[in-house]
Amino acid sequence: MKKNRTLESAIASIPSGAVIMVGGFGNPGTPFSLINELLRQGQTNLTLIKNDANEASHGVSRLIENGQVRKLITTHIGLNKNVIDRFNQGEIEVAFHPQGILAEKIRTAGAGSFGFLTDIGIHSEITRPDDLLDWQGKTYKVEMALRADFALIHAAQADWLGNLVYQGSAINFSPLMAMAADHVIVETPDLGAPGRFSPEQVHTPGAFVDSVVQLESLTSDYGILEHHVRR
Amino acid sequence: MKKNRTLESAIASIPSGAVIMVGGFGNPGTPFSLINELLRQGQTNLTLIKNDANEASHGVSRLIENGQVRKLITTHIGLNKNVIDRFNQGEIEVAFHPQGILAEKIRTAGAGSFGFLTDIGIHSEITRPDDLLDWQGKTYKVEMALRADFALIHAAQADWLGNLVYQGSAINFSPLMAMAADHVIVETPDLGAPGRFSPEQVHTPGAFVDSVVQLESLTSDYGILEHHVRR
Amino acid sequence: MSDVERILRRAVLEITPGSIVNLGIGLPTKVMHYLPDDFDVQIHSENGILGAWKQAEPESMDPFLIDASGAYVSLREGASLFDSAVSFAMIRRARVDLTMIGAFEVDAHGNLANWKIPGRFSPGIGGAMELAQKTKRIVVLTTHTDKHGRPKILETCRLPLTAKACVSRIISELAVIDVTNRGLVVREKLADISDADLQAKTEAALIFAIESGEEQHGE
Amino acid sequence: MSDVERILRRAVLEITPGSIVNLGIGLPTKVMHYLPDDFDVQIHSENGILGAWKQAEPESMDPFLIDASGAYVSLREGASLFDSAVSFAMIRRARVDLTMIGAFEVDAHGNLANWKIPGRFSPGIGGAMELAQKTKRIVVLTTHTDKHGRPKILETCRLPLTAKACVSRIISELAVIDVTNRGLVVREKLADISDADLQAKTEAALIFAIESGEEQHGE
Repeated sequence: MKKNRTLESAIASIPSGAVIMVGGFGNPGTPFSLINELLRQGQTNLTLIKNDANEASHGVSRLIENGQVRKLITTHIGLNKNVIDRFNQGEIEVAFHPQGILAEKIRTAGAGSFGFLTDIGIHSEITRPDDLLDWQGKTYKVEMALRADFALIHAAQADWLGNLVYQGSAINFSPLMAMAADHVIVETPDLGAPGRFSPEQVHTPGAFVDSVVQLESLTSDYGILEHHVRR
Repeated sequence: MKKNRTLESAIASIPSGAVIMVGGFGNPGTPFSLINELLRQGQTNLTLIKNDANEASHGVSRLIENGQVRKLITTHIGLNKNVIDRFNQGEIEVAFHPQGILAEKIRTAGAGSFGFLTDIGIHSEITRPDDLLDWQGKTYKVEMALRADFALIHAAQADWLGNLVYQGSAINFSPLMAMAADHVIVETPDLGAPGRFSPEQVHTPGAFVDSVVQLESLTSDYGILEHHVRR
Repeated sequence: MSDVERILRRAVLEITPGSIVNLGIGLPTKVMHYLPDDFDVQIHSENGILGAWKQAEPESMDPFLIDASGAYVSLREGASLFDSAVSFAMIRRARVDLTMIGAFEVDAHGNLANWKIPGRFSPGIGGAMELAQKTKRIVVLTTHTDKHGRPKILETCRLPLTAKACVSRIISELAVIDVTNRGLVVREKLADISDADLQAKTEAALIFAIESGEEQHGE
Repeated sequence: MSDVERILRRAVLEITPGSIVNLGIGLPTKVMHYLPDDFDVQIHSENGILGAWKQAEPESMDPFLIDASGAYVSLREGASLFDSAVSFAMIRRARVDLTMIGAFEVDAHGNLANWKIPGRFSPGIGGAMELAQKTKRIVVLTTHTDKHGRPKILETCRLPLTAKACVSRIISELAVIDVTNRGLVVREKLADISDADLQAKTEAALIFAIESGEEQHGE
């Protein structure tokens, strides 16, 4: 069954108020074209789940700057002054998690489980007494699973069945989010017929993917960022 | 740092009484050569964790038939009359888990977590009242992480750093076990220099692997089993 | 046509084109061989395959590629292979559309027992519990009675359950029966068995609602 | 030699050949550029890289390959790329041998504070908490005092902690200090600073135990 969709129709399936996971760590893996279409269509009151807020005026930062985002669930927004300012001014709610805990909360939902027991941060201020569980003689922190209505994913390559292959450091949260969201929308510059991948080398099996959008080209966001070049 | 070891020295690091995870689902992924060396060296009182007990007189079934195994943690032993008999005669302790729960218990240990919340089997006889947790208004079953001292893994290909690539349906539990055991021993018929794999296509990163044994050839167990050929 | 063949041929009609289907050990795995070669379906096998397909000829059989029953399989174009955690994530996240599964007992509430006969047969749970509990649609393939002629379709299961209220439909060699809020509803039956005879072979009460024009079972 | 350069050159000596090392954002990421090109080490970056290496020339830079600080990196032979769950599994399972990390404050108990200054700086936690809590060995790279000249090596941290009792060693531009059960032990110091002057720049009490023949810091 072909999962090909147009950019417009794929994003039009997202209502205002949706909870949306967005792949990517910094630029690599950020689905800039899907995000830009969401900006154009203007859905509001969104909850976004993403490792970071991208750089100012790029990616999800544009959605936040445009007032479309109610809440951001993330690990670190230190590289983005625009989002830090909006957070400090109380214009957006931000929930922070340790990076591996955010990954694991998403992965737990993706595995169809409801929570997990950890000791990360158990002696830090991020842990409240309500989070603690005494179980079989030991104390754990309970971290609950984090699901979403939609996931927006960038893949280097895909096929019509939704099988995905990622590239470089662009894997990061994407395979986890593809498992954890009810409706998974993928952008890729390279969409082909089933049979193009070695079956062992598929990163995300098509079963987890609902819509695949073929891009004519990558956005300019995927150029080299001069301030990350060492001099 | 080269992780190459001889078959004999790699297995000699395992003491009697060890808890050992063994990769493989049926034949594919079963590390027959490592198992046969464990049979030869004769360590006893072992706890094995494996999806199944292999077929009678093959793989881990040989260790069980030879009296080296105290306990088997598994999902299904229905294809192995020898092990069923030993279980029924009380000569070996067997703990059964639903297959995906066994995988997830191992994966939870591999992720450095301690347990997870599920609803699988919550209304069945495999769940005791002690397993249930009321948390934030809902009832879950707590499944605890399952770790091991050693994991025995078969990889189709490896490099000296311990990067592994699996083949066919031989992936199954192996990447999970490689993360969950303190000392991971790999057999492979195809060991080469670092740089042979595309970095995105490594299934198990070398960080999780301690010893790699190059096989001169696969054991005869890896021939086609006539009773699984459709007529 | 044997009873088994009749069940398998009817089972094929349950598969929606484009869907993802898991075929349980026993009768269900045999359904694959009744599918047309170009049928648009992805067979999921819980040992880590999406896109399993019919066994190749012996000379090109891959010893590293089996399904969950141990049988050698091949792969379709677009297949993917993955670890057991991902495989069961797919199941628990309900990305498998349909599971066909065998039964020791199935009952009027859709309860399924297929993993244990206390004191006689307890080889383990395998993947059945998660498939039964989490797949969107469960269709049981079973002979209508056991080898002693005793009903397998009961008012209430007596064996330990695999999962509660999970079964949508039962296909036997005699009938196609839906589990509904009203009870078990017979949708199709063999032309040469009477309602009374079918009820006599079934412990649970049956509601007969065979629509005219609907495909008759066993044709 | 600048203070920063002195810290980085000393930091290189902490890396055992054959080990897996994570370099935190800030000072630590710069350590990579002081490593000999043939040095046997695998650099872990928590965004999913084992085997990250020095940035390529602009013409061959890969826009899809950055480290956790956002800087473009290259890969060594034998590198692997993986998702964030696997990356942090590697950390929590203590498969990372050494983490070099920056600090706002570090104290005599090995406590580390480097993620939040309430009311002034709270950009999030990133990967620091798990790295600090779970890596086998944590070495803090920090200037000895802040830009106002106030000590950063304290008796007890005042800022919210990243992790408790996690630091093994502190490397500043003035000294190399070990966290021990007895307290902070100075192993190396600049030849031209007196014990009293070093203590004056440090809030925590220092124990001086510089072994003769041991490499002097800053050479």
